[in-house]
Amino acid sequence: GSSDDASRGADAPKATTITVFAAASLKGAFTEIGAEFEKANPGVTVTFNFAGSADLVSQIQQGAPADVFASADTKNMDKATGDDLVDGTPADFATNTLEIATPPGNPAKIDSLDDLARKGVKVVLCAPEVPCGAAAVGVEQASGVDIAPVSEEQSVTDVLGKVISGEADAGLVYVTDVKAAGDQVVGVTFPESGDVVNTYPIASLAGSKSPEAARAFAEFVTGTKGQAVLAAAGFAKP
Amino acid sequence: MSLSLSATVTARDVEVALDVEDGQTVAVLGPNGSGKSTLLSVVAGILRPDAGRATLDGHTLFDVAAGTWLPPHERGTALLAQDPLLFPHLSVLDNVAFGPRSSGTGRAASREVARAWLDEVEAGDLAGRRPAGLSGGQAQRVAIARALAADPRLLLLDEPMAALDVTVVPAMRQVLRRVLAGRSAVIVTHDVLDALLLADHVVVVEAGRIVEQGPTKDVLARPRSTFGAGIAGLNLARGPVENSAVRTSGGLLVAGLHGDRVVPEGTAAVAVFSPGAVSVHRERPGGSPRNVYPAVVRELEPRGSQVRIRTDEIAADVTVPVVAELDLAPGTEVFLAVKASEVAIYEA
Amino acid sequence: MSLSLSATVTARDVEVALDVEDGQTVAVLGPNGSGKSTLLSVVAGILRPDAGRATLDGHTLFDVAAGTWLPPHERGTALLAQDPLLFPHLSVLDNVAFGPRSSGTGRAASREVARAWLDEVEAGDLAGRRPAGLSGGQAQRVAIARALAADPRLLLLDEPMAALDVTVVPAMRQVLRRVLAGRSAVIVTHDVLDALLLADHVVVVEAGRIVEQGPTKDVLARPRSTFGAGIAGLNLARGPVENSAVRTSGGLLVAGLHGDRVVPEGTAAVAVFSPGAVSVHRERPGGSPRNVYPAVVRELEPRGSQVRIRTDEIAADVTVPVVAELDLAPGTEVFLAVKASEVAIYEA
Amino acid sequence: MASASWSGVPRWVWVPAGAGALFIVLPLVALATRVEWGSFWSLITSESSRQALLLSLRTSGAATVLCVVLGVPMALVLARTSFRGQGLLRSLVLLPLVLPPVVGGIALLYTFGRRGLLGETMDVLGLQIAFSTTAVVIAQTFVSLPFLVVSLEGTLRTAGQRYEVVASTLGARPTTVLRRVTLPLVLPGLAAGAVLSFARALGEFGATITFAGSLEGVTRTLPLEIYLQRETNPDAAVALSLVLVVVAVLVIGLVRGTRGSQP
Amino acid sequence: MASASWSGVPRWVWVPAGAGALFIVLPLVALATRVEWGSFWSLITSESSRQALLLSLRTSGAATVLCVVLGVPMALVLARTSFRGQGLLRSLVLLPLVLPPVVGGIALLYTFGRRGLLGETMDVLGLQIAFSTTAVVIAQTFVSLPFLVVSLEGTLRTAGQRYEVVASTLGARPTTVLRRVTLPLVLPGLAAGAVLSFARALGEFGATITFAGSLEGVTRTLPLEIYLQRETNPDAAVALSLVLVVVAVLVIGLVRGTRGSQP
Ligand SMILES: Nc1ncnc2c1ncn2[C@@H]1O[C@H](COP(=O)(O)OP(=O)(O)OP(=O)(O)O)[C@@H](O)[C@H]1O
Ligand SMILES: Nc1ncnc2c1ncn2[C@@H]1O[C@H](COP(=O)(O)OP(=O)(O)OP(=O)(O)O)[C@@H](O)[C@H]1O
Ligand code: MOO
Ligand SMILES: [Mg+2]
Ligand SMILES: [Mg+2]
Repeated sequence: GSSDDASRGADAPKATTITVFAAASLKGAFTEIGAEFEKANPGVTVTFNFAGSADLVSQIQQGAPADVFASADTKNMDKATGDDLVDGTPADFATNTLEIATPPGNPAKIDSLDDLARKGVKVVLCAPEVPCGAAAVGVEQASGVDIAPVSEEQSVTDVLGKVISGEADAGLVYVTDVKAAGDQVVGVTFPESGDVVNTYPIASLAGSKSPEAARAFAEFVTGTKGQAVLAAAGFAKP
Repeated sequence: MSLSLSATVTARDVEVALDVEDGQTVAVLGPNGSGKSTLLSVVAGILRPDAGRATLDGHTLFDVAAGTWLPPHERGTALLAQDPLLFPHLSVLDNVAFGPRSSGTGRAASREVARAWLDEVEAGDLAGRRPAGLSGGQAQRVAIARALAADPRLLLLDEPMAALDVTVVPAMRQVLRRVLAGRSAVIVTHDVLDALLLADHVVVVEAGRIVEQGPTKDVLARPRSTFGAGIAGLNLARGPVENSAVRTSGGLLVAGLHGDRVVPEGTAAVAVFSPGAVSVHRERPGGSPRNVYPAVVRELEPRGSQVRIRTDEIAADVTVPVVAELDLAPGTEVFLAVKASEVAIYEA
Repeated sequence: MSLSLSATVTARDVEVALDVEDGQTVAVLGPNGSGKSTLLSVVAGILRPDAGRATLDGHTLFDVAAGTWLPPHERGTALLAQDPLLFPHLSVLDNVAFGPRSSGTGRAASREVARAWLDEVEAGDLAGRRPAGLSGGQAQRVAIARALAADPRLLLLDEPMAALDVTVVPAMRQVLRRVLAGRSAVIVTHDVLDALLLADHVVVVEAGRIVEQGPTKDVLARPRSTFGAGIAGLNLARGPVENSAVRTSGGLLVAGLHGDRVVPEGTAAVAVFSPGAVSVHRERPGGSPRNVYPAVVRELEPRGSQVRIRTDEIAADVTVPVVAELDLAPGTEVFLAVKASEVAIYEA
Repeated sequence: MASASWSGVPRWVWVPAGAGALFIVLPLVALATRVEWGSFWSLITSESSRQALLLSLRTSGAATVLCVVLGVPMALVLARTSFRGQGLLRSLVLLPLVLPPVVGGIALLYTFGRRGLLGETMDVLGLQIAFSTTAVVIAQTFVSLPFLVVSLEGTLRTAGQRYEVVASTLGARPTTVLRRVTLPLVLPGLAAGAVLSFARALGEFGATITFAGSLEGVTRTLPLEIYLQRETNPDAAVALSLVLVVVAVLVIGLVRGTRGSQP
Repeated sequence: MASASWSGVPRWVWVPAGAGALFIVLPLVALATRVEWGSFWSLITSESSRQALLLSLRTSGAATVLCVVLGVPMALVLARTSFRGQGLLRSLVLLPLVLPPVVGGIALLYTFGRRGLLGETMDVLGLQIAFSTTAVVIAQTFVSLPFLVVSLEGTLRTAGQRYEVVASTLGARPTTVLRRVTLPLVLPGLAAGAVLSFARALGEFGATITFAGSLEGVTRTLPLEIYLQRETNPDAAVALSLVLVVVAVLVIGLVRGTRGSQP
């Protein structure tokens, strides 16, 4: 990739590539925002590294060539700011809440959070160690519903995988995941979800070789175009 | 327990028929690749022939036409090959006890049987050893005991002494001589001495076909085929009788002694004499021998302490110092002499 | 190109010293495991001795005391073993060209050399073939050409004919006889005939030590050690002279012909005679032979067309029909007869 | 003719060989340097670590047994018989060796899952595999089986059939031959294969998480625990990784030891 | 003495062998049944799929070259020399075979990462490996190298040194022996090892995502793409999995074919 940069840099001084490290749950929205941003900023190319937020932080800590970091939670962004990896202060750009995902047809007839505590219902959650799991724990505490999951998955993707395949009767994932999965799952909203709101912060990074483009991207995400795409994907405003 | 076999293995161009009478040991002789091992494999049931049938003691082993095929373990034919192939993970005793145990005999009783057979082959003291620690001769003794302990109706031996050191072969031959006495067996061998000492009957196989068979002494003492003579290591001249001698197609006249019956003039006869009876000279010898032939040395071939000198028609065996003294080499012109008293002439 | 070697390999209990003069072929004879291959490995540089030194044509091959050690590829000694080991991925021509190419000669020139050597061993027509398609004899011919094409100062041959079919050995021996003439070489062999036809000098190794050496004819015709006689396949009786005959420690009196110099009475002497000169009888023979001894057959040992009858002191070679006729077996009591004219007596 | 004093390896070969060895060994050293030795013991003996380790040992043991039960017959059939399509079958059997475990997990889900190929049949039979320890064993067996089959097939071919033929002519029926001759003869190869399978099962991650999920004490094996701990407690993850490395080295050393004792 | 007409395999052995074969083959069939054949072609030729497949082929190829460059000398040293600690070294070299790839990825990060063992040295030299395509190649090489070393060491030992000794007495220096005799002789084994390494590299997931990240066109190989697609586009994930399976079968078939041509 670097030789491409060099050659492009030679004949068009404005040509730059920025790499955005974004939480896996942002994949759909950010891919689209990236395209919009490229359209709005000719000569700038955006590439993405989607993975779990914790993975992303440790990769940035290990010197990954990241220009922008969009985390799915504040905890992981704090790790990055704590290590002075961030350029300026992070800005919150979206929030996300949990929703129940069930296989098409909702075979276990799940209507509410309480149904997840019903005996014989196979529920998968994220493990408390990962952000979506922490959120699930928050919901349980807030609502007083005690869910006994059959599995505490390592990421949202794994939860969704079990629901889509029909292996689990229900899983707790983000609203945006339900949307992204289309007709592979049926979402069931529940009022208690509002008690735990996951905030997504974004920041350009200190190690960026193109700090201006990086800042521009972060601003683009918080700007109107970016917010519109995020809203379409199911994210709420911070 | 008598065997009657006829079998064709097309892929190997082998087509043989063989009978072994009860208690008889048959030696199968023949050059490399002539089909000796193939014959045993068919009898043992590890190779399926394309045609033929075999019965052992009245039981059908296989009958290709009828589609009958007994698997090896139901045939009662134990096979012993060149390599003793003792099971390396079992003690000598348990190796020998393998056959009885496989036929359902209990552990203790099987070991009893095994011990008896080990004693029989003079290997009783090896019972507790591991096969890896045995010499070639010891291992082959144990393998013989193991084959016999399986109480086979027919014992099949495929060159059982070919891999042994020459120093242990005589003792092993003694053991075989004892255990084969009165037992139905087929022994494949390259070695005429095995045939002589161990077998009642000899079968000569060549290129997949049986070319000569009969009682051992007859075949070896009075071979009628060039091949038979070759096995017995003899010179054989063939042709009509002329002046009491045999006139070969090469023109030699071989004088000799006629047996009980004098072969009439003009009748086809063979003159047989040992290469050891042929003396080699650089100049034409004077004196008694009536048969003296000029010849050119074609090949020298070491045979133990002897060297076989091959010429176009006659072979002579001489000792090493003689070769050195006469400076014999391929191409040397020599005179070969055989006393008539060393030549036997009989009807072909 | 003369070799001078002295080497000790402690782990194998081998300690030998050997000289090969320019253009001389030395045959190394000896029983299994006596250290023959070890000797060649040390010279070739694939085994490091614990002590000793060797020079080839003035260049030091190794000198353990001085810490000198030339790797195999810098020695100029080509090694040819029992197995031809032709490189399976190269054509016959490229196999032979391997040596020249390794020494830096160009591709075309190397092939030129290779072609010449292939012709020399009468294998020119095989040039384009793959080694896999060759018979054992053809492959060994090519291997000889390959070794010679490397232009070695010393050729080392380790039983080059041991793995060959007996039928191709004579022709191969002819080839070796031609290429070894006038070349410095060491040939290990089990076969006395090789020594006789190929070597100027013979070295006998036993248990890691050289026990006898000298010009080939001398060692084979007039062996002075029991072992030397064994190699030549001769009976050897040792003892003081008594009435012109040799009295052995076993009590036998062996009469014979004295050579140019009559051995004085009482002097230590050896009586040498061939097993082929010994006749075997079931009853005491009448007539001429002065040497007649009663004996018990201990072993029968087949030797090609002959059977060697071993008794406690004397061995006799007889033909197979004789064994059959006399019904010889271990334990049989026999009389052995040797004409005095067949026995050579000389000082020990 | 090989001798101790002639290795024939050009000296420069040691340079890339050393580089290669460093390339594999350095990361392991790096891992070891990151271990917080002060808290090492408490990290690897925490309740969740202990549960994960125990579960891993139990499931890997069960998977190894399953590998032996299925793999020995498979190796026998591949080594001792020939039939049309054997080559293709052998390729397929090797597949889990090179398939990304996540894909393997997906495939298992499509087979044994509730809506999988066999799912309904098994539902009817009252068998519920998903999210159970059984699922972990199945995932581990799926990825480990080729190790056993491949190494045992090689051993069987090398051993040849000569002893088996002898045993049968001594009157032993095929099952007796298998039990008393074939299996004892290939025991070192079988042990080596079993130990490799065990090690592979111990390290299995992708197929397990995809197919069996991750619940403490039920399906969360050591590799899953390591992955999870990485998020919140990297020290524990590193310590547990080191435990896995040590177990794997011991296990491989064991194989080599067994093999070494065979000439 | 083996003959076509005596297999000696008890008939009941076919039952567990068949069960084992089904156990591996059924999941692959299940995977195939889930493929949306109508859109198969468009799914596997989408821009991101194409990029991932190309990246996978490129990096796996590079990793295979690296495996050969490092692995051949390692196999030579292991097979042809002996020194203290060789046994331990061999165990260590085998480790990536059984280590969970994620742990391998962590270890690589601790070695080549910016804060890793070699990171600062390399930073000074201006080398940034982590999260580049180079990192993918390194991760793949790390997990694939043992396949090449193990299979080649076996081949070298089986081949023995006899031809090498002959070549050296014919005047060939060690490097010439290596180039003109040793390597040509073990070529089938080397090819088999290289192809296995290639297949393993193609399937590598855990070490890559941990050590190299998942950047489209740079580090997002086919297995990572499958993992990512699973959430939003399961059809594409299944289709790509099938592509991987087919490539792997072809590749393994190739190895077997090469081996089969050797007696
Ligand atoms: N397994 C086999 N497959 C195909 N052909 C074979 C096989 N074994 C032997 N043959 C061929 O069958 C023929 C007979 O071989 P067989 O082994 O029976 O000969 P033999 O008389 O035992 O020879 P030898 O004295 O060398 O043991 C030969 O042409 C041989 O090449
Ligand atoms: N590679 C080896 N390692 C250790 N000892 C060996 C090795 N090769 C041979 N020996 C031993 O060294 C001694 C000499 O063996 P060597 O091979 O030189 O004998 P040889 O005369 O060539 O025998 P043969 O006629 O059987 O070829 C023997 O005791 C043998 O056991
Ligand atoms: O940061 Mo995530 O998308 O909840 O693992
Ligand atoms: Mg045979
Ligand atoms: Mg030798």
